[in-house]
Amino acid sequence: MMKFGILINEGPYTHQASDTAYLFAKAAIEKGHKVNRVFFYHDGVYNSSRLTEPPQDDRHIVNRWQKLAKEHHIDLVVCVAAALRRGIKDENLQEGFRISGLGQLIEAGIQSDRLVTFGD
Amino acid sequence: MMKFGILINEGPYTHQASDTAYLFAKAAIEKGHKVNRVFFYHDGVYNSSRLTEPPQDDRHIVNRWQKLAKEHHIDLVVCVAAALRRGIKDENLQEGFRISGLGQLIEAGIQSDRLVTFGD
Amino acid sequence: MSEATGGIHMEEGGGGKIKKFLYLNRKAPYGTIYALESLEVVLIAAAFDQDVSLAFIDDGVYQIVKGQHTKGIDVKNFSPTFRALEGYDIEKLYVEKESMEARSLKETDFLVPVKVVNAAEMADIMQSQDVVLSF
Amino acid sequence: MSEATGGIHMEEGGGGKIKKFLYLNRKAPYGTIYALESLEVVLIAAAFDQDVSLAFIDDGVYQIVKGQHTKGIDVKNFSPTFRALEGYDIEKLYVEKESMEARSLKETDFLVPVKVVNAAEMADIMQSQDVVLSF
Amino acid sequence: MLHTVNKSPTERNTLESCLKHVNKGSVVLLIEDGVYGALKGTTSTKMVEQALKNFPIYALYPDIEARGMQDRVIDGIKLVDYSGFVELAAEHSSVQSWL
Amino acid sequence: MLHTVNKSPTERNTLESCLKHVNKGSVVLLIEDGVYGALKGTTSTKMVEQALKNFPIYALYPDIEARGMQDRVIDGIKLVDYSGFVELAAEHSSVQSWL
Repeated sequence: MMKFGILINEGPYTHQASDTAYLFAKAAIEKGHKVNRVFFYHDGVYNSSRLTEPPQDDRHIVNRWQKLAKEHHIDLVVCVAAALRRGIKDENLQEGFRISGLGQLIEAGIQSDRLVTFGD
Repeated sequence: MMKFGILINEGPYTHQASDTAYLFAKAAIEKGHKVNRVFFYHDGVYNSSRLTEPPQDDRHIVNRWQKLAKEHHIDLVVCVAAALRRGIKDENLQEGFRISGLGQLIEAGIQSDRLVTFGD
Repeated sequence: MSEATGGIHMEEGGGGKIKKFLYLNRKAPYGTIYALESLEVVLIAAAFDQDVSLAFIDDGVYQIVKGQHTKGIDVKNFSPTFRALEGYDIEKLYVEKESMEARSLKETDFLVPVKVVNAAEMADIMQSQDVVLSF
Repeated sequence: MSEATGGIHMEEGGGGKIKKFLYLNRKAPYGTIYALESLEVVLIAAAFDQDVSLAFIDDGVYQIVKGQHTKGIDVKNFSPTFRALEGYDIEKLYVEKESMEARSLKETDFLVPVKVVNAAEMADIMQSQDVVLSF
Repeated sequence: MLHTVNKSPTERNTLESCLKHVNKGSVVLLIEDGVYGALKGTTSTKMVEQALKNFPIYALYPDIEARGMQDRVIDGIKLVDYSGFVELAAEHSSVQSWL
Repeated sequence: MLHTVNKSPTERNTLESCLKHVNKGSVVLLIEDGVYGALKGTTSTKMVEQALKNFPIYALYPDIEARGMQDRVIDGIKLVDYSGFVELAAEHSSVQSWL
């Protein structure tokens, strides 16, 4: 059993990064590994917006992270500095995500067996 | 005197696109041209979030568009389809922007003398 | 893939003048959303009576390749939509020969009928447009 | 460029084990924000007692070039911050020789003292890390 | 270590740069648009075939299938699914994403 | 027509592709990270100098200055500010952005 930390640098839908990260995390959990934290940085912070409303026949990237995190106790952390300059605040943050500092990313690097980055 | 339409495909801060578009629009107006519409597509829709809060020593990209538009009667249009899947709605839309359909982009192409695209 | 034209009056929008619009596609599908959202624009553009062309160069040629199956990445497969363009009277699809050759792609690999042109011809097509939209 | 570490307890975060962190920079400054936000991570990282290195390869070498004046584009010039790294005890800055040569850059063009290494040495540096963060 | 590449080699220099930095014992995994680097008959094929002599290269099959490239993969490139991606990440001591 | 390029030629194929599609009477303007294409002594310099024989190439000076490249511009590349960018856009019948 391994502990994986995940860093996501891009927003949902625009880049495949968040999709790949999600399918990686799901596969890791199915294999008996643990995903302890997903850290959202750069445009990655947009993955946490509760106002996201994709077309009905499309995947809901935000809610899918929320559900996976709830079921498997994943800590979903949104970088406060990146979020502020991009208009993500508690006001539009989806439940299940939390806003915190970059220290949480370094901590994920220290405490995980592997830190895997997904971006552009 | 020329009428310029502008298309912005990327979000604020992450890519320089919105900065360049703004400085282009400002220069065009200073030279006596008209900017009739700025259309925000793809991640460009994030330029309209009223929750945006950059560091104090940084430019405020959203409010800067709002101000320029107000002073020079520029129509700031945010694509509804792109906005919905990225969590931009009336709820977090900055005053001075409006959400509408892609037809407004085609219309800008028809009615402007030049349509200039800024993106990634 | 359906959306109102934004409530504008077509007559007013068209204003009588027909312009040549080129939609330039240089990016591969799925890694980014540009290809899909570009196609959304093209479908809306069909409602306006303008002269519409699509150009596929560089990695953009990958957008119209047959046999795309996106179930495994859980992303919507939008490639069949290219087949719908004909029904919207959008029939000028130009693909650059040099871009195809660099990727070993043949005309039979594409989902839709296209016109294959070389780089010099593509430059002429670009030059003759009133509006070029690139994503 | 200042931010809390997110309220975690350093002792707990460190947990006694020192890991080797590499911050890999491959992108030019200003066209995108990655260079600036990468530097923000590095400054926070300094507060944790880990073994920190920075690598500049490909267009990333442009980040640390002297003489950046950003007034004309109305974007914050963050390059002086590289000079502050020494004060945070971050002194291992590796720049790849091949990337410099492809751009006619010399060591004297850089804002800060760096160690120039070739691609093979850079590969060894990458290989020896516990965590590689790329932006 | 595991190197991942997610960019098309006909658009960016990412794959080329990655391949110059792979040491013995390391492997490369092509994902997202990076899977275009796994194809036969392209302008980057020769570079990739040369690299294959020195270290293993994998490609994420769901990404290949999404792009309709399933019949074009270079012989010798190993195909994996997300579960295989996780295994590669677990087997190697670190993961470097070439963004 | 006016072609704009905003990508570094040492990262992407954008400039190379653009230069192959410029007709007589058209011009190229390098902006944002595209200004790295205006520099002397890089791996793309020769390609740009060759292109300069066939059509004018401009570069946006504020972007060059931001990147500290003011002393490295190829002779023959014309420097403009945002006002000059507007003029180029107005002078030519259309603008094509190479994204």
